[in-house]
Amino acid sequence: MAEEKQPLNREQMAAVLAQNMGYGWIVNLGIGIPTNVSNFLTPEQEIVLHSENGVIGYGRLAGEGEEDPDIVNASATQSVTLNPGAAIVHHADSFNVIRRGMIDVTCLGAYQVAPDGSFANWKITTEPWNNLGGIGGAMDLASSAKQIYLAMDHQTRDGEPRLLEKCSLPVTAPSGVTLVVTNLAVVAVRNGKFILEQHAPGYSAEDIQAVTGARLEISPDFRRVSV
Amino acid sequence: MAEEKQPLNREQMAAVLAQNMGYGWIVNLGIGIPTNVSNFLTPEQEIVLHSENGVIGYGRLAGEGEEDPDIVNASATQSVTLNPGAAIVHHADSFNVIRRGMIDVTCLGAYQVAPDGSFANWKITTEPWNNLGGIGGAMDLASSAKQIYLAMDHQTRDGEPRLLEKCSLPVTAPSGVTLVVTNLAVVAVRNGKFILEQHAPGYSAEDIQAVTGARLEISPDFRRVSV
Amino acid sequence: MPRPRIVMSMDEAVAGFADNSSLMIPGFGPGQPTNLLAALWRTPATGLTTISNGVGFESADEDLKGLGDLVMAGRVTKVIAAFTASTRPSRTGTAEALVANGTLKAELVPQGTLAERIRSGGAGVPAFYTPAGVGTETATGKEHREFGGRTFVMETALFADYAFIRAWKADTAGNLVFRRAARNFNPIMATAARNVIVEVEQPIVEAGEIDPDQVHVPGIYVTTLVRIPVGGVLHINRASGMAVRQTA
Amino acid sequence: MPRPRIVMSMDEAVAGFADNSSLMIPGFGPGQPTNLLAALWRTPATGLTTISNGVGFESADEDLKGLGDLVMAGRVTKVIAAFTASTRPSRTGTAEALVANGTLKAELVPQGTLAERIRSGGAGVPAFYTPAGVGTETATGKEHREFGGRTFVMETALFADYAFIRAWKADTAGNLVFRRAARNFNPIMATAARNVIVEVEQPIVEAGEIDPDQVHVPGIYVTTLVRIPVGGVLHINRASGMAVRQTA
Repeated sequence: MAEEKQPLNREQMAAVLAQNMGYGWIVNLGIGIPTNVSNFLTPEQEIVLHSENGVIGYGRLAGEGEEDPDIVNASATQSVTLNPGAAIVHHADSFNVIRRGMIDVTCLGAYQVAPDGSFANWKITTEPWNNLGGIGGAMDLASSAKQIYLAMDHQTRDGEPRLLEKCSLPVTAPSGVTLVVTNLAVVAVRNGKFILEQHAPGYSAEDIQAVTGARLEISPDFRRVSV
Repeated sequence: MAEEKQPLNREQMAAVLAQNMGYGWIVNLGIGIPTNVSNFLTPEQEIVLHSENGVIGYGRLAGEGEEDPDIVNASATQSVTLNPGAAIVHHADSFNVIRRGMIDVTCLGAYQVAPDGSFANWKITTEPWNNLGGIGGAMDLASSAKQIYLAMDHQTRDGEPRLLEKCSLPVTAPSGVTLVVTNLAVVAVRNGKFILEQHAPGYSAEDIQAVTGARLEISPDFRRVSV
Repeated sequence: MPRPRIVMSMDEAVAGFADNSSLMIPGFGPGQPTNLLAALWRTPATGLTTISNGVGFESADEDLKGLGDLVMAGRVTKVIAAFTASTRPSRTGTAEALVANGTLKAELVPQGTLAERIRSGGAGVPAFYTPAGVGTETATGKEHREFGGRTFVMETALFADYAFIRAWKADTAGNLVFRRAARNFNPIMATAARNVIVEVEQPIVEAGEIDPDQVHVPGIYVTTLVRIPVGGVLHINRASGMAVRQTA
Repeated sequence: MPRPRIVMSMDEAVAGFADNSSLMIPGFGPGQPTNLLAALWRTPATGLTTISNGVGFESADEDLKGLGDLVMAGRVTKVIAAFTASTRPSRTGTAEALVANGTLKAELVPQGTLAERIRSGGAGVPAFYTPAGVGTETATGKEHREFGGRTFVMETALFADYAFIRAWKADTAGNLVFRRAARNFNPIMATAARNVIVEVEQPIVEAGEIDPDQVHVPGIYVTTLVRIPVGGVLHINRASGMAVRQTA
């Protein structure tokens, strides 16, 4: 009997991202689902979390009573804890870490992604360039991190696909995405293709392809997420 | 009866430089005679001494028993004291202070100077550009400080003039010198002219002009140095 | 420069702020010069060009009036920021309408480019190259250039008439120390403005009491120091949204 | 990157140093990685490109063998420095002869430009503009450009295979703290090399024992830590010219 369809929630998506971190990586977590990743990393992974605001080596979100008003992650509002060995630098030095290419992976939220590794996450209209939007550090991160992981809902609220043959919104970077974690699937982005690696409980490859705006190649290792 | 001719020694030249510092100036002292200036500044002048190596707010040369091996001036070997309120920055940040134009005056040694404010202090030959020499921070300082004061002997050891209509050695900067203190004279550099302001004890304007390779205009206020 | 002046109130610190000035405003969550901004709100200053991470929103609390309020009151001519508009449709409206009707100019800059442009302004470096934004709308019209087979865009330095700074500690020589993530844009903005006005959380100590090795901003950059007085805003409690105030 | 490895000897720290590597060497008086350089001297490494403030002179003391000795032994192919030759005619001869006969290349760089090129290498900035050297021989052949009516030259970033660093304190996460003017080029060179090997004056402490606000170089940049052992060189007594050694 087929398992009941159960999309991943935000914490589960963050947990999947955490599973895809290598030992000792330097990782930047963007606003949204990614900032939750810090709660799912294990000490054995020896991950160093880097934040745009210059906090290097932070840990999980601060619990009640643990909040220090001066220690926040990339959201600028979520309090986090510092791990032993943390260091603080100023904003320019923080982006030096990024621009030099030291970030092994940046995890970002996104509106759209395409098989060429391009993605869009800073502007919700296709109006001509009008200098309005919220870029934050996403473009710096996307242009210089070794990999880009995205966390996003598989479809818009209106049911439109977000995984597309080509982004229709202005892109944040023309390439670089290697992994997309959605509420329905885990999709690798390799050699100009979307490769469907994992599915949320109860979803078949056909279910996922039906709500995807680009062709999905099914991985030989296609399996249910384990979170 | 004429006073006996008495050229200024290095300490006296440093003292003259110190007299020409304005209240609250940020001052960089180069290797040689200039580093001695720190011993002649008064607390009332509220001068902040800046060194290329990132020491901001140092004081006089360290006396015996006062030397800290980690606190040196631009010579990289002379130990100096720190004034209350001193701060240390790294080498790039130190040159940011210079490049931004915050140095009110840089005091440098020199081989040659001309009335256009150009000077030479980094290379003793006119051989074609061969990438040999000792520039140190002089070019950065010369290009960005508000004023350049030079301290130098009036003549070479061979008796050749060092104040010339045009530098024959490769220049450190094509302009910017405003004051030249030599063992014989204090010469202002203004509007493309050398203006003879002060003389060492016993030296007449004619004596000084005779060993100078450019025309000296005599200041209406021409007088004996007071050090 | 002589030592910074030390004044006793925020209003005194911002007195004489000239119309049509440019102003750097640090802060990324913590590290915002909240009290100086509220004092600026109380002056008639207008025609501002601001440089900040984001533009922010309006506040009903007079003590928390900030950039969002100045923008909405039409006192800002141009914003240079990494967030010039909300990415959430539900919150759209802050500055967008003003930009649409031409009363506000916006310059949207990737955050790392923004930081490096500020740092360059403080470093006497007029321009530099960065890979950020290549292949996107933000690189539109910018000069592109290859180095080592990779494409970069040229970006130019930012320098302002004023910087408002929030420090944790300061001494009478103007040396500043920041705490944790409240550091963010503060050290670089403090080097990239002609007038650097600093609100300080802790009592201002005598020169010599801060270890020279631990200074984050040398005092030569600082024009004015003012300690946050009793009742002044230290930070915002994120749970309640209420101001946490200086008590002693 | 995982935490830096901590080794017990200088020889172990530099083991495997590859021929034809580029190497950053800090120091401006204090702050030189004396012990690592002496250990490098003991390896067969050759064909070096070095980046440092000056080239220095030879030393008779095996424990003080450094860049000057490597240069004179023909083990350096190129020096990039603000002092490539002595300005004193009486001391001419160190590297000049090697340059003259073509066995050594030299690149003479104004000191602030050198610092900024290193900092840019660590910042992922491939090139920038500076006013230093405009109108002099050092700007020969460089691209000139006007910004705001003033002329600047373009300079490119430096990045090396190795940096040898001298720190005052370090923790097991690799965080570094420097003391006074021994800081100089150390923090920027530590960000601008693939392999960052650090000799440390004080005992290496546990991660967490250095206040995050007082770290000068975040540990993520550091590859290898080695404490200066008993008998190792701490600094040179300037009066006697003798090495002052680690005693405990």
